[in-house]
Amino acid sequence: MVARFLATENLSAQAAAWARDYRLLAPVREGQAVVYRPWANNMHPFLGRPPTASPKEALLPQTENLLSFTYRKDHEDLTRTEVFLAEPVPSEPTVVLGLRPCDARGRKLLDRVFLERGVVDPLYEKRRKNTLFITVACERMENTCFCHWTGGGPTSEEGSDVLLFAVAGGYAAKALTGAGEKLIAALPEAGPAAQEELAAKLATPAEPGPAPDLRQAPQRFLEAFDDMDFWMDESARCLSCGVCTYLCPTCSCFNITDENSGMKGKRLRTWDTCMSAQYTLEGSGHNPRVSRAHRLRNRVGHKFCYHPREFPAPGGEGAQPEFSCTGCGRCIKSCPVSVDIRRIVLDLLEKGERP
Amino acid sequence: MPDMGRDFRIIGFLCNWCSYGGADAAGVARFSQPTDLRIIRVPCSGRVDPMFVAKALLSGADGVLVSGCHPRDCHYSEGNFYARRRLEMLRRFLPILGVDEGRFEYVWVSASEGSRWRDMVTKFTEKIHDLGPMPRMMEPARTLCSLEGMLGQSLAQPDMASGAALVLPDWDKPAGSVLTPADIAGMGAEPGAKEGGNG
Amino acid sequence: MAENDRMAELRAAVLQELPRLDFVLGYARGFDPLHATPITVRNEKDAGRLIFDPTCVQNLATSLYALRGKRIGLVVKGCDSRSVVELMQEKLVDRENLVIFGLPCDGVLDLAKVRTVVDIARVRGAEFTGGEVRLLLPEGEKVLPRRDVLADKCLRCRYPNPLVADHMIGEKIEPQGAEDTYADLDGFEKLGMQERFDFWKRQMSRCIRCYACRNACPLCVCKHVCLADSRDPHWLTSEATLQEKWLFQVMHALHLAGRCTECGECQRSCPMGIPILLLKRKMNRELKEVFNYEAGVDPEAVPPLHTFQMEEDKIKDRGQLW
Amino acid sequence: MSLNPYMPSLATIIETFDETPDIKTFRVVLNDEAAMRAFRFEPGQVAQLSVFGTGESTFVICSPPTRMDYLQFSVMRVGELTHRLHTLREGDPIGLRGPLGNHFDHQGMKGKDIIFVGGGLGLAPLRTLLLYMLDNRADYGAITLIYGGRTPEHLCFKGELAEWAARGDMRVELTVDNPDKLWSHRTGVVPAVLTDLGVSPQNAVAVTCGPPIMIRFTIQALAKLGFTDEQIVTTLERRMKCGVGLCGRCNIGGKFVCVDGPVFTQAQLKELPQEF
Repeated sequence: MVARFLATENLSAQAAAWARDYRLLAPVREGQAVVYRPWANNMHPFLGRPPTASPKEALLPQTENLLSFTYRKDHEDLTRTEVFLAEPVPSEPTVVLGLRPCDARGRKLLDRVFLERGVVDPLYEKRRKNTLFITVACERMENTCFCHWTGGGPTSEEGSDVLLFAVAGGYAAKALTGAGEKLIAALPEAGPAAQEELAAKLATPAEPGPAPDLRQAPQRFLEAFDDMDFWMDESARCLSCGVCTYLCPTCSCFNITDENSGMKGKRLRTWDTCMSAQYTLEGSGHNPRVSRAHRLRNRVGHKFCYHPREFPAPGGEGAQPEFSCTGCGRCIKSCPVSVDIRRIVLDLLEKGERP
Repeated sequence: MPDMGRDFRIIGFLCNWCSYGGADAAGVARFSQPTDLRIIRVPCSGRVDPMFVAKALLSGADGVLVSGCHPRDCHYSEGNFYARRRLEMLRRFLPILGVDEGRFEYVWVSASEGSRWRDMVTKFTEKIHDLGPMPRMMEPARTLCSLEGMLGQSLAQPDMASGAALVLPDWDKPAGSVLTPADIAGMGAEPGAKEGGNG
Repeated sequence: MAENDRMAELRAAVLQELPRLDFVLGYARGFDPLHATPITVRNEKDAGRLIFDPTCVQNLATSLYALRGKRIGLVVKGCDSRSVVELMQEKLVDRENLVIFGLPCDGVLDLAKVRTVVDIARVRGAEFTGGEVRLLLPEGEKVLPRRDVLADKCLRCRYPNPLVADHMIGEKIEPQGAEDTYADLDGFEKLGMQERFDFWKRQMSRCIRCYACRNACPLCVCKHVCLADSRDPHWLTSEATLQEKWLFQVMHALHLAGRCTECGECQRSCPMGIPILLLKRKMNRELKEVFNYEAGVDPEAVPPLHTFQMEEDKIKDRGQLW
Repeated sequence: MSLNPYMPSLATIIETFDETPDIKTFRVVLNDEAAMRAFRFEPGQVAQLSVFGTGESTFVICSPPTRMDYLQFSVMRVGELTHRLHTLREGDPIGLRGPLGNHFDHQGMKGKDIIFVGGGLGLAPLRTLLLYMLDNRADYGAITLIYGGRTPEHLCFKGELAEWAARGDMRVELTVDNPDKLWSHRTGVVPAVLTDLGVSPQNAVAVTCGPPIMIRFTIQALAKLGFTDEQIVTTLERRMKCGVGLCGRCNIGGKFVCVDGPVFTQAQLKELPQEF
């Protein structure tokens, strides 16, 4: 497959070209944040840093309509009503630009939930088929990055349609899927210099450094499950806000609520966070996860124990399991109180080794 | 009464004991009044949570008028004294949101002041007509606002606020290069961000 | 060395109080030299991890209300102590169950500002001396003038010394800031109404409704029974629209009227960098003007919206104005 | 029918009546007659009932699959949706999504003695299995129902309790914590009755449902009587939204109560992280 070349000065023009055929979500700088925005004229896509939020929004919008309903009064007997339901409109084809390899891997983990585990979610499925990822390979690791702990890497190809590598004057674009190839078909082939630089980059990828052996993590988690003092200490700083879960590329929990005005309304699906006490609060007032400690435990457990125990390790028996975490580090970087999920996992491992 | 064209949406929160009676008196006296006002009766002006006003203004009202008993006449002795403090702070707060403080007013009208009520409603309605429709969050932005140099440094967005030089580990530019506010302006709606600054 | 002495003093004081307490909330080093993270100190080993420097940005008083009923110790800076005072004013904290370790503070970092000059992910070490912040980067040392990277609230700080403390650790500091000039507000208010409205529209469009602003607020004591989550009354819908996001910020500011001590945790915690403290500063400025009141300074003071005067000095009768 | 798993079928309430001061029973049919005829479920499965504009909540289908004139639900008034549901009357439209979740292993229970132990509204999931067994009476051994409530007024399905007691082919033991003057049955908590009766674990299965505290003590009492963990079956409750294992909240460890449950044996529960 030939690498194509996208010159930095052509980035906006190329983005505009994509935006003609697709809904293009491109990262732009706004203050301290880098956010995905639907394409608008004069926009400057910013590929210099990982976006603040993951591109999950493209596949699983923060709120979406599951159905609409309308009540109609019976004119014969005004105390009687009839209800009519309507299905949501299908999604439009979308291209997401400027995500990172860790984010692209998140797509696989979302697939596990919405396509593979049991019931197929048709809304997600449609969006999933309709969405292409143009990923930027990472040149270096930030100090919150740990993609290599969970089976990824700064140039991991998993989940992407096109992978961009920074080279002199722009990007070498490598198509990874047929759809990705079509996306970059109009770009010129990369020149010899760019080809060479790309080859060099692929030959000696950014070295992420050593990663701890996490094979015991699921087991260690279960061993520590009932040690509430441990979880209390790990979670004492937690504010129970939704930063970690909302920015996460793999967190997929949602709430379903009805919103109505007058005789019409919608049933909405909205991102939810397991860090909130209301997440598991039952009508009776009983709450199985009553404290921050319980809730943080669930988040760590889901990512590093429940998910890996449900799905086979990609490397076969005895290999490192698949975690429901891509190591993007957003939950660490944006946490107001610097809760570090890496530290919690390491504490679990250390705790397990103590006699 | 002057013809003010189409109706705007004005919400009135009226206390049960004085102002609702005042409005009723105006009606019984068959005073001619503007028809923009929708009245919601509350037990006391002290019942009016400033959030009632904020929610009304942000959800489709063009103006909100609160009216209660005159100070010292409150049916519950003190309700309107508390209301006065809260509503005054709300009035002073609204402009930071980009909501003209004229869109909200609180007055005292007793049950016998039918003609005073008529005057209040007429004047307030005229004021809202002068201000025009309330801007809406759901509409696209109307202004192109240059953020550069306009805000103090304190908005935790020094790059945006002061146009200060921003050195980023950025592949879009050679290492150590300077990003201008134009790079940062980001959203398509902000081409107004000026070049340069002190960068 | 003086710094080491101060930490020794803090640890000694913490260890002395620990037997009577469930734990002490303090700061430890976070995942990098520019981040601190709150810890629960239960024993001598934990106490050894305590730090105090300009990276200790969090306001630990935020946890106080949730920990009500426990006997805890709390490490506070001057600004944090105002939150404690305000909680005392509102009788939301049991002072007798609380041991306060007060540390005079000459300012904390605003990482947003540091980020504009260096890539903080590459900082390998940090030292804070006098007027300088020395950052160790792979390519060498970078020295920044301290004032350039301090949080704005520190530049105008008038309460560097905790207002309540059972143990005052270290020398008291002369306040740096003069009276708050609200230059930022003045700057913002040069905009017309429509421009201001549009400014917020753009800012709020980044909001992800994570409610970090609310949960980081030491005075937002309702937390998970917040009106924002309530279905009855149904103030906010679950739609992620500007309307709902914005109404929440208005609600937050209104519910903090006369209570906010401007610790700035709401804005600092926002992952999307939305300048929401501006709203609270506006309210505080007006409160100061009308009631000459500042929240969280005097434990005995009655918050202005909890009381009234028959004749208000600075509130004109609106009915007479037009 | 829609392939969208979130899309409820439209249904109509055909009958409602009060069980206790805060529990109401609803009989529901799908508007689409063909869909109603084709509706298949197993005892113990649940369904989501929608009141459009208020929301959706999960309830066990407490009528048995052997009696398909309607689907029956008994609902306690506790939260937003159940309050709204209690205001509905015959003829009102609702939405129904189901059947969802797993079910009682009635095949595996064939030929065995069955002990039902219920408290309060916990009788609802037991009722569907009990009626199924009564409709296939020859397949099962002795059937015992031990049922309790706070007061006689708080017992559900009162009319049926009398009917079942009058049948010759099952035993019914009723108990309340606070009897009134007319009460002629036992007084005391359900686990104590269980111990009193000295129920034999020999070739038996105990199926229990009720308030969490009752379940806990019932399981202890059953264990003392010699029941193994595999012989004790219970159902769990969790806050649920999607009902199809996607929305996340009803997990206990890696299991989702909405798809892997609500029916679990005590042996299965012991395998899970203890988070109830």
